[in-house]
Amino acid sequence: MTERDVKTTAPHEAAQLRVLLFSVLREKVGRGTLDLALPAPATGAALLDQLARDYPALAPYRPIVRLAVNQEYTDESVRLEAGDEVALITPVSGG
Amino acid sequence: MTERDVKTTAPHEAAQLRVLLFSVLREKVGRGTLDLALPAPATGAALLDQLARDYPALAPYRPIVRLAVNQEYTDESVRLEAGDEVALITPVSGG
Amino acid sequence: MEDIWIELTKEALDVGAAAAFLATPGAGGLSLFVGTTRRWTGEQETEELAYDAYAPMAEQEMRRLVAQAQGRWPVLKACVLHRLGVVPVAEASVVVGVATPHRAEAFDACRFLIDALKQQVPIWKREHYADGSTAWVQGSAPPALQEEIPSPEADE
Amino acid sequence: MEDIWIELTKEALDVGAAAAFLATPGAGGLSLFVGTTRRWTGEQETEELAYDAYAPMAEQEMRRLVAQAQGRWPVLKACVLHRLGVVPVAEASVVVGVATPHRAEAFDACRFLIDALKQQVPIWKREHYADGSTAWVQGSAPPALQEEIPSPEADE
Repeated sequence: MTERDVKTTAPHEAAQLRVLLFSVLREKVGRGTLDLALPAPATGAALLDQLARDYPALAPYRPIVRLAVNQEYTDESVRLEAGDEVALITPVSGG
Repeated sequence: MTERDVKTTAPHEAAQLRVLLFSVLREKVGRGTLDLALPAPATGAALLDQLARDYPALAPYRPIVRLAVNQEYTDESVRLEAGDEVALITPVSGG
Repeated sequence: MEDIWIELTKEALDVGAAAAFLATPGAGGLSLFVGTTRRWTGEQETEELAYDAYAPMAEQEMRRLVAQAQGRWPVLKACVLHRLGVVPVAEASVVVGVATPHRAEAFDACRFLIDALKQQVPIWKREHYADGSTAWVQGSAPPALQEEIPSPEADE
Repeated sequence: MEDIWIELTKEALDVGAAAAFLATPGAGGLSLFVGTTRRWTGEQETEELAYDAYAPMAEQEMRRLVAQAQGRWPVLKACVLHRLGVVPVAEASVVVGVATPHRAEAFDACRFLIDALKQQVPIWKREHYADGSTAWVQGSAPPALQEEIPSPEADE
């Protein structure tokens, strides 16, 4: 948390983010990685909204997607920083 | 059961029995097999009483011994027949 | 019958072989329990265990317990393997395993089998302590008469 | 750390190696769960499964779940092995195992780990059916936020 607090993006700067997709989402979009710039304030919810607009195939999954930021599950209210590794996690089915 | 009904010992005949001992009982008695003739009526309880008299080392275990007759656990009221394989089973500790 | 593997042996037990035996297309999960010789029990240090058995009856009881498990859960395959003679610390004395379509029933059936084995199957262990002494371990209660064991029906 | 074995691999899983890893002088019992590919789910026939993972996070979540189990039970050793890529029918996709001093806690900790893995670890399976069709399997609910998982303290 300390590190994130330090490198907070300036208010009107766009955050450059890499978003990882897996399983059904990767198949629907046809790619495993999306790079996008998110205008401030860059939150998880804003990211999901923008992805649903840019990639209509993702829209139906928005209600069941859990965000992982830097490999940790997080609430959509999370503030995203430039360089964060964001992943969209649909309900898992390992085991 | 049918077989047992057929070969019932005559009322005053002694039943010739082989008794198997394991673990602590075998150690206490110094033998794994005892052959004994039990006067009629030859029941499990009578067998345990006689063994406790003949082998004092067995007496302390009488309250916790389970009888197995022909490899099946049985109540002490069981009627024993000549040729039955009787085993004295102290509380087991496998696993 | 080829779906049940019961064995008493003086050889080391092979957990991989047990898992390979249990694998079957109908199974979604295998639950295995491996009992191993623990070095410490309170203050006492164990060097090895030695197991004695009423072998033919032990195998028969194991089969009966597997049949009971099959009456209660959809057990597709099961194994109950017990080592006899000396078992050094950290080695396996018993391997119990079941294969079922789903995992909850695999855990339940496996747990039932090892609990029932420890109560019912005529096998006894002797502790060989580090100080040179030995002691037969006695279970907490005599085995139950067959009628006393909760039947599959009574459980449903 | 040498007491925990976490692995994602495209190779066949070795249950015997898992049991050998778990064996330790402090353990009285090992509980292992092996998830295998089931041929039939209702009317549908599965030929094989294929697993996809967010690998670095999956390994991290597995470690976190083992740490949770260690907080709740006296887990001496634990392994969580998951196969990725294609897993044919009857082969193992996951092996979860724990060693504890006594058997009840081994079953409980192993059961916790496989249940939590199926809810939390970012791995997904795709069914390849005998009729040629395929389908990603979706779990019943999104993974829980870390704060939502019952903590060891809350349980005592």
